[in-house]
Amino acid sequence: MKRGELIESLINIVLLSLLVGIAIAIVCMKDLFAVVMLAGIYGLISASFFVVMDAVDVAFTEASVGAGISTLLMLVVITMTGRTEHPTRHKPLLAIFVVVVTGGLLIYGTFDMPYLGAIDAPIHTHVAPRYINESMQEVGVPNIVTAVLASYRAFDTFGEVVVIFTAGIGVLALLSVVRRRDEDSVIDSINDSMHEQHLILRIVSKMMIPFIMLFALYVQFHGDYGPGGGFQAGVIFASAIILYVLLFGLSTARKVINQTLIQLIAAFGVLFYGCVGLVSLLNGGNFFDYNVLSSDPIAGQHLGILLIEWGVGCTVASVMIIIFFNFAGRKEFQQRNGNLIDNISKKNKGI
Amino acid sequence: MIFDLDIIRELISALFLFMGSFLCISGGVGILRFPDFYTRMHAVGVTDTLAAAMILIGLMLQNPDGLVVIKLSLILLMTLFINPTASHALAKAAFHNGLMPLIEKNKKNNSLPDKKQESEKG
Amino acid sequence: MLIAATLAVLVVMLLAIIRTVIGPTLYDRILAVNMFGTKTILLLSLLGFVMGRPEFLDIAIVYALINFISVIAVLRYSDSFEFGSKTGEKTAENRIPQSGERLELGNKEAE
Amino acid sequence: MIMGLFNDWVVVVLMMIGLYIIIAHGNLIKKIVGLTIFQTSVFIFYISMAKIDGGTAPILVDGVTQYSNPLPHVLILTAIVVGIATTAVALALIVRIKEAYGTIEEEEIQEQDSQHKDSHKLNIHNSSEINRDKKEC
Repeated sequence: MKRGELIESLINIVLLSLLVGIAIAIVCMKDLFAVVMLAGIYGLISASFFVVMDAVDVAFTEASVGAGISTLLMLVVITMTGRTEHPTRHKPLLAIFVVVVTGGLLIYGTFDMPYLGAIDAPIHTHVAPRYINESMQEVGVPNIVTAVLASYRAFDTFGEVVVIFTAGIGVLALLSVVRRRDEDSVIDSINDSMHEQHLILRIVSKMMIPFIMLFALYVQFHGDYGPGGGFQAGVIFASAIILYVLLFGLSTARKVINQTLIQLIAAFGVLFYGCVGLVSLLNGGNFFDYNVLSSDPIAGQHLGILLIEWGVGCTVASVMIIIFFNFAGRKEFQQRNGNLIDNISKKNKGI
Repeated sequence: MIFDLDIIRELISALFLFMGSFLCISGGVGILRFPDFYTRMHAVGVTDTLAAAMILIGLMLQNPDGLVVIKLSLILLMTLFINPTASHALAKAAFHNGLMPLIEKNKKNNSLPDKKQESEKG
Repeated sequence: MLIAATLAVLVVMLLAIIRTVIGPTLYDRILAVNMFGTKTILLLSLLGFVMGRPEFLDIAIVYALINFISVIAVLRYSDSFEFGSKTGEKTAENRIPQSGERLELGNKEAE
Repeated sequence: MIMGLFNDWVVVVLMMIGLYIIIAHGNLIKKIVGLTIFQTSVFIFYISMAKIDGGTAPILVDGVTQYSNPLPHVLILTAIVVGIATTAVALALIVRIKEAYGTIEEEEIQEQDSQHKDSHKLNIHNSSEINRDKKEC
């Protein structure tokens, strides 16, 4: 046991040092492509760190979000905005001063912190023991994180889902492009060059896409018993569709996936989540009190968690799809109207 | 008898893990030391397929429970599918975009920009 | 042996990071990131056994899938980068301009 | 003590690196990466607090009594997904800034703003709106 802990702390130190090293490398690099690649690696390492710290659910989320979607979005954006960073003209002395002073104060503050892994730290004394000891009787779900997320703190999670939905609307408002039917053929010719080249890639990916979707459903429904849940499943499902878009082009994907339907599903997920709370209210319980959903409280809890995880999964998946479609669509729009935008920016620069 | 089998299993597992780690490290040194992209890709090929397979098989032997072995073999299957495909696509994209392998014959081609400058000067 | 394998994987991760940082070409970076992803899958599988709860291999499966998607995404979008024109990198010997137009585009971006 | 507080120190260092990128670098994409680093340092802080010596992941199994604290895990799990959603909005704003100004360097944007003050009243109105959005984000 002692030896295992030693190894754990060694891995902990190595991973954290790698994180610091990568962060410093990100500061120094001017090539934004390399910065984005390093940010992807940063996400991977922090996810491994979360596994060492026993936070498997968090690692699951970080794996799909930090390493996958976020790298992807940044990459799409730097293809639109240019790849190199211009050097700043003023000296960063003031910034260094601010950072060093703040960091020094924060490090001075850490000396009062409880040590890593201390069992008597204040955080472990209030509500956590109840979650760990009682959740099996009260909620009946082995994964305590899911129990807390979907049952004890369901209202909080509802707020998070609304935030994600709002972000989807924001991206839609900022980037959506009005498309005309006759433009699709032009777009096809832009996209085809990539697809012709990678026959093997296309065939292997075709085999992978159903598997990824199946795995997303497994994560969705297995979230009560292992790491997983609606958030992770939504992101994984969205990444399957993103893979399809990457390989077969945006216009083909638009024929397969109806954009209006996806937007409706995003709204439907939030509504569905809220309605579960309303139904429990109408049945005589509190908002998101699942005990009253069924005659047996435990069965009610199971039903409630299942339903709201569906709502979360729907919203997260469709918002991620909306975000990616809009970024890729904007890029396509810029490619088509490249001259126009060039002219505008030249005019701005010239005057 | 069962005890003996367990020891043999452990030994084989340790052997697989050792081979895997060795190949991992050699591939890692390769990606750092090799001179150009295509040779580095060769080093990565070793770590991504054979070393990964060795380590995963070693882990399967560590814990011959049903679900764990199934998940490990799923990972193994996916590594064997995905990594060669990704490497293939990567090499193809690199070649299409004009990255030349570092061989003697291509040295002349590679110094094209310099030549242009020289001719401009002349 | 498990611990030795974990340490070996960590060392290789370090080497891959160094390759990502020093580049020199775009494809070297993608290659190193891809390799890093595979090493992370191995590390996660190993960690499950080192820490005594090997049932969390789902995370490694997710990694395998996401890694594939991100490599394809990088390939798809790196096509639109101008090749080779980078700041302060010693890629001169590996660089070959594909066509005049591409080079011109790169210059425009650099301005 | 070094072992006990190492995680906290790394959190402080990462947080300050993120802060430095946000303050000192003018490129908006770089600023977003800096924000991500800052964000991740907070995640690491929370997750480190949840760890208990000898505890395992908070998924109940027979024969284990010591589990890590599940509450920070819940908070951070949702924070990660919300983080990517807000990052997406920030990136969308950057794309629009690039379209409006032709650059994503902070200094050049401010320069253009000051130059346009007299001639393009309408234009400056729009761009200041974009700038305000960026700051709020």
